[in-house]
Amino acid sequence: MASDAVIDVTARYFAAFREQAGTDAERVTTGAATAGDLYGELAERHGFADARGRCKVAINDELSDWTAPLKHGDVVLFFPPVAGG
Amino acid sequence: MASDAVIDVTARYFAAFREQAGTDAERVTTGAATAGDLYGELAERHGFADARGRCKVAINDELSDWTAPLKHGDVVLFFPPVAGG
Amino acid sequence: MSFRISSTPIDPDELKRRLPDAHAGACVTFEGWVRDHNEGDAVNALEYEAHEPIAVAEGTKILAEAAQRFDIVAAYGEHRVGRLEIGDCAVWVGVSAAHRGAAFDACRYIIDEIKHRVPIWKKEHYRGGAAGWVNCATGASGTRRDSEAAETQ
Amino acid sequence: MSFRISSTPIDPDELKRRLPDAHAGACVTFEGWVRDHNEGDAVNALEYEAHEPIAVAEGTKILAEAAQRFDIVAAYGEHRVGRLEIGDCAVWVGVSAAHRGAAFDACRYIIDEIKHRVPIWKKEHYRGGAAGWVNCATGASGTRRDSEAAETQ
Repeated sequence: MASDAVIDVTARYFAAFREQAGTDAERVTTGAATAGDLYGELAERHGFADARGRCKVAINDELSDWTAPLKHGDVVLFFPPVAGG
Repeated sequence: MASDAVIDVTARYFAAFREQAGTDAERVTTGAATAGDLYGELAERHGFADARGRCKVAINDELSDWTAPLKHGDVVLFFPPVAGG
Repeated sequence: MSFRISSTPIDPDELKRRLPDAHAGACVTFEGWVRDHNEGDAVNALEYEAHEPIAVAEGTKILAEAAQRFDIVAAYGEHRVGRLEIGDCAVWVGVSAAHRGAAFDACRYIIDEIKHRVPIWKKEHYRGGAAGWVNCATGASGTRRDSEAAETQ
Repeated sequence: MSFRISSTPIDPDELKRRLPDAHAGACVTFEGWVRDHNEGDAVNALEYEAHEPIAVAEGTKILAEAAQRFDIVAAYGEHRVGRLEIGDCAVWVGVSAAHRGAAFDACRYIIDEIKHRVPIWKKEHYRGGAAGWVNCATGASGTRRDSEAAETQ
């Protein structure tokens, strides 16, 4: 079944997430079906405290949303709350 | 009676008023009791078409209003509608 | 916090250098430029005239009002007089503040009030050779331009 | 109409020179400066980080939205990354338009949207030596700064 598929993706972390994860990118083998599921998994692993609603996700350098399905080989970028200006 | 007093004042004209009056200043002998009365007199003489409500008056280099009383020797500045910027 | 009338070109850089402050996180500037049209008429050039003592006093009063109404750090303004060509800067307003909301609001307040209250007049020279004082009911002479909406910007 | 991320100092004059146009009668610029405090904390310096490809794409989209919503002639934006000291320019936005209302509204729209949507992050370095990412719930590490109100300006 597709929902049980295990894929390899690259997770990239920025700003506070990078510091909390201790790395700017890592290879992840996951059963997560969506970007949001993957965030849940990684937030638990690295102690990310920010709610998904305040953060953003991009897949392969395009802004995406948390319900977007993941496929093998995707590069998933996790953006903590922005603070430009 | 004070209201019948005749005084000498200097009227100064700016921008459109100057061009319509053909001079930037003139000596006026008048029975006008207020700046507004004087404007009425001079508007008729020079054909100023602007309503008082759109114009401004200054007496002796201070912005004033149309009900201000005039006294002998005052310099009365007539400002057509402003258009800075 | 001062307002000037200038018969030489406005120097926005020199003016902007008066605004910085360690407490200021936002800077908003406004420039009014002579544009090539006004309400459908092709404009070649403009001539500005001011009554300098009252213009400076009224402009300075407007800056003080802005400082009282909005939480700003500094504000300056300058208006040009004389003959200006297309693209020339007719008026400059700059405001610094801790936060951007106050800087935007104060800058807009200042230019709006300048346009309505400061004794400055604008004569437009049109492409066909005619000329007219903006906002004035000029009666017999010149082009009639009686609209409150006639503004450079 | 373009949005840039820069690792070298922003040059407001160079950017402003892109705005003039014979149809433009108004120019509004916004600059965000590093100020010495944020919500009561004394700030020494800031560090900005961006994801450049998405920051440029999102910033350019915001400029295009502004051009659609407001009657403007031109709009540009630039955001600095790297370490900045008090007084340094972190972000610049400039808009030209025929009339001032559209120039003010568009400039404000652009900076508001940049602050909420463009992937840029700000780490504040406080006088005491601590540091923290603005707006982030940083959990165990660093200073907790969880307020939506924390902004440079």
